[in-house]
Amino acid sequence: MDYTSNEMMTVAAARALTSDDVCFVGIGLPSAACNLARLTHAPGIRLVYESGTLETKPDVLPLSIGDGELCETALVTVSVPEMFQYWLQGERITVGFLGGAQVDRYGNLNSTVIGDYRSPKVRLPGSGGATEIATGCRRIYIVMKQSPRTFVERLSFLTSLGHGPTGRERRELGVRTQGPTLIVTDLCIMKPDPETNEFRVTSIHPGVTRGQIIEATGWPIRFADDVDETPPPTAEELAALRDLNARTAKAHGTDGAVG
Amino acid sequence: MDYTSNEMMTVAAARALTSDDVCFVGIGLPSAACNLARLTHAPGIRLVYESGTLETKPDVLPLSIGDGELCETALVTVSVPEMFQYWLQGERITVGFLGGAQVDRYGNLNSTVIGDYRSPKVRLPGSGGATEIATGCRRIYIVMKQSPRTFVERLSFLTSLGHGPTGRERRELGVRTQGPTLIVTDLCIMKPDPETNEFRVTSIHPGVTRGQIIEATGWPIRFADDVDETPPPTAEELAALRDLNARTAKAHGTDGAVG
Amino acid sequence: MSEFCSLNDAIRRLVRPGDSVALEGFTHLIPFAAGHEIIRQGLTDLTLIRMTPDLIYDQMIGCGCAKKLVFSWGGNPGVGSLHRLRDAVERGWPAPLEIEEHSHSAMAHAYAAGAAGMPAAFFRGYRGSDLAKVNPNIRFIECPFTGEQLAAVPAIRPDVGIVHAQKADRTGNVLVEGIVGVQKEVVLASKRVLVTVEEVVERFPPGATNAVILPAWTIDAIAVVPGGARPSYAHGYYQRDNAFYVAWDAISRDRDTFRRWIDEHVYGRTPA
Amino acid sequence: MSEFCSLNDAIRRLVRPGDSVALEGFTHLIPFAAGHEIIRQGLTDLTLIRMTPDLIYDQMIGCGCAKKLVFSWGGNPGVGSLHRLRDAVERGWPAPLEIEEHSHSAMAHAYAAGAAGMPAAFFRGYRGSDLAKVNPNIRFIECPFTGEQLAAVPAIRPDVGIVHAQKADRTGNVLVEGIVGVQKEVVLASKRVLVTVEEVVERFPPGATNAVILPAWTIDAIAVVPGGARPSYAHGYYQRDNAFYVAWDAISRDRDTFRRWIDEHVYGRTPA
Repeated sequence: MDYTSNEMMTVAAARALTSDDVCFVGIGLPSAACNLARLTHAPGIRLVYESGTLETKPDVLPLSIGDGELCETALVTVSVPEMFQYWLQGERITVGFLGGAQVDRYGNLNSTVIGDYRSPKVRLPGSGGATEIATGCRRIYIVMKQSPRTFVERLSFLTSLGHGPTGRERRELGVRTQGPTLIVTDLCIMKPDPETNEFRVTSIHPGVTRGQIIEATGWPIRFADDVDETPPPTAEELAALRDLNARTAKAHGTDGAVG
Repeated sequence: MDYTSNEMMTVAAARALTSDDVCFVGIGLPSAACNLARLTHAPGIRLVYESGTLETKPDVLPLSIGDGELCETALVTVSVPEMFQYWLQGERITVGFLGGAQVDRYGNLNSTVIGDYRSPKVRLPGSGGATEIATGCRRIYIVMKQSPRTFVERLSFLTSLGHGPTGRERRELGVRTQGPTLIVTDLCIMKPDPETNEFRVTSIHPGVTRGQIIEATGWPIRFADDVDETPPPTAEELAALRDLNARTAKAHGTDGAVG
Repeated sequence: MSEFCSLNDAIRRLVRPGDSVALEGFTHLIPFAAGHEIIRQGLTDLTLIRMTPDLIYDQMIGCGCAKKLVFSWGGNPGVGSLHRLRDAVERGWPAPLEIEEHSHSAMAHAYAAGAAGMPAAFFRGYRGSDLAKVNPNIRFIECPFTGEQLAAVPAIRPDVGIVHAQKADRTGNVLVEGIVGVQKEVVLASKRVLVTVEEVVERFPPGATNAVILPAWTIDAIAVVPGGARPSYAHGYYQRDNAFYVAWDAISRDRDTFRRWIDEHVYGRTPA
Repeated sequence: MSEFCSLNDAIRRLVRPGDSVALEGFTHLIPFAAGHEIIRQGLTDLTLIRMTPDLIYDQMIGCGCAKKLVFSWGGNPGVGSLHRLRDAVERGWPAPLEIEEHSHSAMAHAYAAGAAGMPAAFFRGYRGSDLAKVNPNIRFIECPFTGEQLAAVPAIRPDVGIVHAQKADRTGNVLVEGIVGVQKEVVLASKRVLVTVEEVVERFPPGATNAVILPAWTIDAIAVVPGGARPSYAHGYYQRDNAFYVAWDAISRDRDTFRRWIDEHVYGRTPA
């Protein structure tokens, strides 16, 4: 069956979620992955958006983090201070999804600037919830398209803590949560080495070569001893994802699917 | 017209309130005074109880600070943390009513213990909201029956700050609010000397002598240069107060009026 | 994830001797039935946490459940003293009772800090009060921007939090209405959570977009106990039994009268 | 005490050049009409505070209203960049823009601290982030109980807070429903407060015991501006104009296109 690398990435991210998870969902691909999981193998998953909606069940993907449908389909909607205080900082969330413009080998993320902070080459949106999502959720899953510009040797700016600049800073900084345990890209799946916390490739998507992955990574990427091949999207997964995207495109009056 | 000293005290306290006030109301006499003001000359007054009820308009006096009628007649009910954070500490309240087992000449209050804290002669209920009501409201009105055991030279324990042990400690402690500006007793009305913050008698209730007041005060009480006679309760005030107490007694199934 | 069970099972599963336990409810929704079940199960050495000990802790203290009380206002509201509390503090009966005393503002902030995963609460409080002299858990920090002294108290994180609420749905989500006190905070601050409810409903009433709702995944056990807050009240269900609060003064004043009342009304009752 | 007046009068009375101003609303209830009136009145040198600058601040910045922006996420949600914001930051057009950058958690805590009369907010945040290196308003304190490092940011206390809400009653109390964001906090944190509303009603719908209601005495001015949150949305009234958010990308990319849009849609409109 035909599918895009974007679809493979979304499906692979969705598979990492279970019905026991409480997810802090960002807009775009994480939102697609979380809702795909909810519509397929993880119907019990609870989705939380930083706008304050708890256990939301949107029929279409939201364009923004505070879309009306998130509230209308939620169990309850709390204030934004309460969301960050009681729910995120209170460590009630099992999985936080993050992306960014840059990630390094230890899962540290940049969503602030490319270049110098005071005279940036590219000014990015900034942290939003990411800085405290990175430390408040029990685990972090990172979803990003892989390229040498995004998977970098050194971040321009560390917006959100992964395992720290040398992979060992979380405990030193008093952070109790696990940090990034998974990176899903359009090429492969990476997990941290248990000793060094450096991300290594553990599964390669169908049709992708090691060479492609090496070229698409700005640091000398390592491969786990046993590297799997990612099972391709099933017909059910693809159908559910495409339905979701079609509903979304129709609802938002945009030409293409968002996320 | 006949009236009790308790009625005089309640009426005198009620008169200090205006339709512009937002009152943090305690149970007992303050509750009677605030609701009397609302039912007579200050219909616009907004009553707040620490249980979280904003702008409550009870038909009978509550037996406790969290009675159902307070919520049923309120504009809205907020959580107790929000009440203490946003409404009291946020300095939204113009007048806080306080009482206690002991008050000193600077309006400092004790509602914790008589005797030593570790082996008390009498264990009192403790602070409740009083400690931060004393510093969070713009002004404090104290209402207490006067006797040498309650108006004392030295407190057993300072639960709630008035003007401080020497009358000058509020500013030093970084407190921005005015503190106690009025004491109403069953004998008289006192206000602080503008220079020393020592409470002095400014108005004497009808039929009370200076000698009675001196005997009922544990410190050498002073009198202002111009001492007024408190106007006696009017027929309207007495009728409103007695109706309120009768409704209350009936509603609570108790023999006598509470507060 | 919340599981429906009997009150007896819930207390047996969640509460252990020596635990710190918070039974909350600000005048409204005080979980009396759960407190009585703790008495019946003979749990002791508890650290009891509650802003207003009220009659429920007066009863538990009088029955010897507590070794320590953390509180901010210890009276019978509108009536007078809590005689069993005073007997324990002043004369050590039936057991000595250690007390940690706060203000309402401090405890409300400390519950909120517990819910928010903070180690401590910071607030503009305790200024000029002697409470800071007798409670080593009241400290002060300096604001790093203004230099102002701010009070600090440790976050409250009970081993067990117990509240009463109006409604659970079949999934085990819980709705609280009316005076909500610190209900949400104690649930989110506690390691193990029991909620007793008036009833189970198919779905919550409409218009609850911003209501106080506790998701099932914040609760361990739900026990359906109609009337579980009596003699306090449940908004929309029954009123406060003010006459009993007044009557408690005479019942509790004397150790023997108290014992007889407990024998008849707590031990003599079948658990829910 | 809230007074009903026209939007034009309200902005004239409450906002002065150089003020710090927070127009809040988390995706929902963004007070666009009020922002447009600020543009029409030619107010400048404002410090604009908002978690997500969104299109409203992109427009105000592009019109030269702002000298400084305090924010935590500066994008067009689901679409891309805010081009007027980037043009101001990267090229100083139409005026240089100082930025103070935070995380969402920090700003949410800072608004709550402002509402609570605190000088600063304390939270478990900013750990390991470079944001603390570039923003001197991010500091750390030590927990006096655990020794843990905690982040501190100054409380936000705007000169003027502006929010949009669904309903006011005749007394001037305001009801907010749906995604309530930091609406209550910005109102309580601000020195002067304007609320624009969809409509005035005789009384709020029943069942609002624990709703988000702002009493009249927390508000200075209320202006009735139906549609005042478009192209964002008002829960129960109208939906978000997602197509306009997408279209804004092209409109705002070019200075002249932007100017023409503002001329037609902001200056060309009669104030409400």
